Amino acid sequence: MTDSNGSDRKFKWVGTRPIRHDGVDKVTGRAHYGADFDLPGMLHAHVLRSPHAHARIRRIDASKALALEGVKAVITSDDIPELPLDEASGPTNFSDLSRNVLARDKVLYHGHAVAAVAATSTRIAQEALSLIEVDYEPLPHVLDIRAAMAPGAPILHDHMRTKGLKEAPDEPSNIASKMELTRGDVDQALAEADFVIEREFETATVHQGYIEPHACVAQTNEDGQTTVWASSQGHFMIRAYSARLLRLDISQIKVIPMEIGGGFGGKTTVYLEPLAIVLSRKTGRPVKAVMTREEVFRATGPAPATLINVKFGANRDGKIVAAKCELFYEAGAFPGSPVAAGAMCILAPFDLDHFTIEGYDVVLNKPKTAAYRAPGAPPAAFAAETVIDEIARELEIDPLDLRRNNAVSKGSQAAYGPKFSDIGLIETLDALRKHPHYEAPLGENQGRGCAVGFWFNAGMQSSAEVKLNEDGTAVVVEGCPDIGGSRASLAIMAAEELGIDVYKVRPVVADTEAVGINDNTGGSRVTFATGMAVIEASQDVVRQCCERAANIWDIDAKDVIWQDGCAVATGDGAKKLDEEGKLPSMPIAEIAAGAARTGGPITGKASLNARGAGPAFAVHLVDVEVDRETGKVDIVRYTTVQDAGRAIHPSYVEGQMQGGAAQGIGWALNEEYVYDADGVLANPGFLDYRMPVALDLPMIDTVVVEVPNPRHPYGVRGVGEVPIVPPIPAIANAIHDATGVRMRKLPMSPPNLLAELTRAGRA
Amino acid sequence: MATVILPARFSDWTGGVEHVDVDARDVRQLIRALDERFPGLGEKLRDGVAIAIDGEIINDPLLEPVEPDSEVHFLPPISGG
Amino acid sequence: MREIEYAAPTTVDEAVSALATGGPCQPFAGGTDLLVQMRSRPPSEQKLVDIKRIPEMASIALDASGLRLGAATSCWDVSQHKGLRETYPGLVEAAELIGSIQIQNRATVGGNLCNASPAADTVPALIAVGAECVIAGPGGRRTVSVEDFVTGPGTTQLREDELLVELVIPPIPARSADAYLRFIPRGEMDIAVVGAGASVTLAPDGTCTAARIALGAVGPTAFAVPAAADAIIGSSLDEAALERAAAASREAANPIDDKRGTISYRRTVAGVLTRRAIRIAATRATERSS
Amino acid sequence: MARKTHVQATINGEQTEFLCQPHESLSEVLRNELDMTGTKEGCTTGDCGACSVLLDGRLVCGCLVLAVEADGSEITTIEGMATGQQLHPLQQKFLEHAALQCGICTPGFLVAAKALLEHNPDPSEHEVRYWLSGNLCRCTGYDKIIAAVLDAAQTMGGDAR
Repeated sequence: MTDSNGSDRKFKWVGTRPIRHDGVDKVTGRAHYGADFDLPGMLHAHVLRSPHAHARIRRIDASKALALEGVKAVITSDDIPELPLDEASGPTNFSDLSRNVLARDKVLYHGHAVAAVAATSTRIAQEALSLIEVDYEPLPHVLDIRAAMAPGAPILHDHMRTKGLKEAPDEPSNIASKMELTRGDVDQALAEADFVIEREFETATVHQGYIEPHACVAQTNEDGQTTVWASSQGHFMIRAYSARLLRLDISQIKVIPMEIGGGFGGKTTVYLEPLAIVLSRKTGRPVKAVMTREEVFRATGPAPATLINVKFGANRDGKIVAAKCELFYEAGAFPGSPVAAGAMCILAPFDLDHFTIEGYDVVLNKPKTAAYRAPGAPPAAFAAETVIDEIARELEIDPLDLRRNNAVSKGSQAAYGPKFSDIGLIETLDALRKHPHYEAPLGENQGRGCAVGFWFNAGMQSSAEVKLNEDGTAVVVEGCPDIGGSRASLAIMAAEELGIDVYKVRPVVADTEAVGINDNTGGSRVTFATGMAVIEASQDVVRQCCERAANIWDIDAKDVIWQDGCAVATGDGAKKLDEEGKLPSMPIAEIAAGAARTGGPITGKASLNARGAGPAFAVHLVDVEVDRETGKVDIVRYTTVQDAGRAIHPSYVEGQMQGGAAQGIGWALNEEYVYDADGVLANPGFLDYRMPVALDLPMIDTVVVEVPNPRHPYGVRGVGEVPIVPPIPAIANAIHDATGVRMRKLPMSPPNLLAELTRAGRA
Repeated sequence: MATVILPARFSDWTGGVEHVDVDARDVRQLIRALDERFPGLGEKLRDGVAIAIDGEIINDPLLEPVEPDSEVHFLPPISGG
Repeated sequence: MREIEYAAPTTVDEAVSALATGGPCQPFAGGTDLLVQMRSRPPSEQKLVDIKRIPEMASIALDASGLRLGAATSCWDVSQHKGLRETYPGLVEAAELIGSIQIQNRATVGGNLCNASPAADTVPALIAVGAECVIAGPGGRRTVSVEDFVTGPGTTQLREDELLVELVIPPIPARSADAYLRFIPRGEMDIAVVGAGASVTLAPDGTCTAARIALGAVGPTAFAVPAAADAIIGSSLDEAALERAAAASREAANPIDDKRGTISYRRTVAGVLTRRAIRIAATRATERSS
Repeated sequence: MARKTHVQATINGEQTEFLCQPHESLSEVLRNELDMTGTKEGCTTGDCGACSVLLDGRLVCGCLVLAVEADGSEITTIEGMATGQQLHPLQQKFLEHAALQCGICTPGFLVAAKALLEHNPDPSEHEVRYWLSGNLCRCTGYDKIIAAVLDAAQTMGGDAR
């Protein structure tokens, strides 16, 4: 693979907007999602969930349930292997995952899975749940992050000791780990700064809110071979996790990816699949498990509530000189909040010589958090970008100028360590400055705010095959579920390399046995990493085509190049063909048609661990209108500017920018988990977990900046994560502009904003 | 020799040393060399860390090449959404 | 296995006798509340008496004598009825604030009333226009005011063998109009955090001669606020009078803290919506008199 | 085994018969009995609109209609939107505008938008946003969906007026 990112290259398909190849299936209702699949003789599974936020399980008696006609099996944690507490690989602890899938000894949150039933109908399975008798010993619970860290707090895990402390503690704690990033001498730099601003921020637990509930079907044959049909962000992950949890060989499980109805990070782990597999093994029948919406809210990974303290020091000349940050993130019932990512992101946009960042991962009696779009970054940006806005006001500097003065660029050392290569922060700031929105007049009770967001983006493993058909059309086989148009982007890259029409390429998301390992669709990696694999596999096909042509022409392969889907003879080869009166060009269709007689099928393969993911920056601008009597905020205008490196399919890049902004707007204004005193989620549905509806949003303007990523053949950066990072601070800054009130607690809902307005005498 | 920047969280092993020059052709050799110099550190660096080599973040690397002039950082692993 | 029974009578008498057969039994109209509630509990035996096929209960009769609104009339039909929108705009506003288009096509005014949610949108609007409920039972029919019909959160005057048949609303006097406002955090799809219905009658000189104010979601049931009405009767609806009415509503509000709002927030907004609803109703009344 | 009720309905123009239990919703029966899984289920409480269908011309949530109620009714689902090989203009515009990402909400939006344009052939952006507020999309921020519906209204305008 070359380092040239094609900035000099003329593209035929890259940057065009073909209709996605899976589009017709999805507008006609033909596409099959997780719950759209049945098998003959299939049983239906439902999960019994804890009515307590924290309790010891004394006894489970399923005899009455098993006696109900139509009930075929009931399983508890006794039916799955108990894993050693320290069984982990990378950030995933499989003992915790096993105990999350089915509670063992203790339930750690309201909704924690306790048992599962397989029956001949969903109604019978649901009735059976009400017949399972569980003897609980309720324990004191803790729902607040401060309380969870306080001495004497109810301890969730007796074996847990805080990691990352200077000397290892011997007392159990709910603080799972502490991490730290430092540079320079922050205390001295703060002491020398012209002024210092210190603030505390709080954000609420929120959910990814994908519209498709988790769903799967599992079937196990008499020989122990299991097939799982599931919608997820990674069927290889489903396979690996299920095998690990159930102590099965990976070769015993095949996972067939269904279309996925949204994930945003929430479908990067397993909940139902291991249960369906065990039930299918127990009953010898196919088992389907589909969550209700209520279960999705109560028991799947939300994004953490957080508590963040930041202290910024700045000089009158507009230079930010030092920052001190403390981040406390709720992990939920098991360790593993995205606090490390939050800590690494919080100062990433700033060129800073002196800082300390501390991150704490805290467990409490809420569901185990899962990844949510740029995991950990939005709360961190809320804190940093709101204080930056305060500094700009204090200094009476334009907020974009202040950010530009302190912005990282190529060669800057990122707060999280390494030096940046080519990045587009300054370019995005300048693009927004030029946008008409930036100078547009504001109406009464309106205000304007902006904020910057950062995300690393990811590489990881991808595999792809490009198969040349007999007529010169092609099939792209890869293994990343298409969550937002990636089939189209990957087909575009294959078409670009092969030099054929994009509609002559069929992209296929293959099952775990039909293509090499692909890591999850997540981390904004598919177009980057899997795209890289598709490009390499296509180049492999091109190389083979050139060889075939050389053999047919009986000339030296080095004299054959690839142009617009044709092998073209050059140099001596071209001379020879000219003497023989032959055309020096051979189209791919001709090479494909003759393949059988020139060496057999032509298939290109690539499996790689993609390096060189390009960090993404975005800057958002929002106008709000505030009803000072009710505290209601309306979003009246929204503009997003983002460095995409290279937009392969601009429509879907814009779509990611708009969708991320909309999720950020919901997070900022109304979304929150509301718990009652018993630790029961009070709003486990779309009626009271208030995600934005069409009427809540304006059109969302997008400006795609392209600073090519030098480590991708086309210059691609990930685009999916970063758009959710700036909205919260941008809106908080706009509310301040409109009302003079600083919101430092989420959500900025009407009651919370009206309370602040009243306190400030501005209602 | 490659320059390794060691984060503060490893100071129990490094005694606060932040920059080390290491002669290594890949990550495995680099971690071995660090473990010889700071006994016990190797184990901490082997599992569940990400490494940035010249600004490129790689999760859980082993044989990733390290250039003589490379700058190497150890980071917490990052999961994407 | 616990099963559901379904019956779809075509006359009120059939429906009433179906209800009288005993056992757990529920009139079933739009189902937008009932089906959701049933699914939130473990399966149970239940008889559903679908009343949407009873012509008398799904009809709108509007004339000089006022409005007779079938209890099973969908909110959508209410919102699309031209005469209704001209005559009782506040009632129509309440009906078309309920849920989405999908919900409005199923949800009924009678169902909204019988579900007896403290936050039901149509109830304050119905109280504001002085609506009465016609109830059919084995012993014949009786009439109660909407205000008295709802007795608490989820409870009404209806006995197990009774059925709400229709709502009777008196004609709107000259130079009178109504309005309904609710507050929700989103633009659509939420349950009222506060609801306020108002109807006013103006003298030719613009003086307010009669008024009814009703609040929702700030007490166990929706209720009228006579003090708020008294505060504007006799006034020219000047700011001072409106503020007195708002204060009366804040005073009368008796809300709870829950996932949808706090006590103090609901009190404040009850005042805000009272003022705004009166203004809208007054503007409409003026337009009518001109 | 539970008793089943016999129901006759016209679904996408075809006389259809099915057996169902009284507790089953219309969307359950469409999906499980009739294999018409284009009607999606995101919440079964009427809040997401993914199961939107037309019942006797009215836009409803299939999850809040009992299948037994459908006896004698006319039902239109996403499967009935295209005619033969010809996509409905709304479907075509959704593709051209990239108005879907994951696509799970798309059938519901299309059915709801069809009902809108039959009720109001020339809606304003606000009217489209109001009408479609019963359909949740978490991927797109609605922008491209609204644009697609407005564009479809334009192209259909000829026939509509």
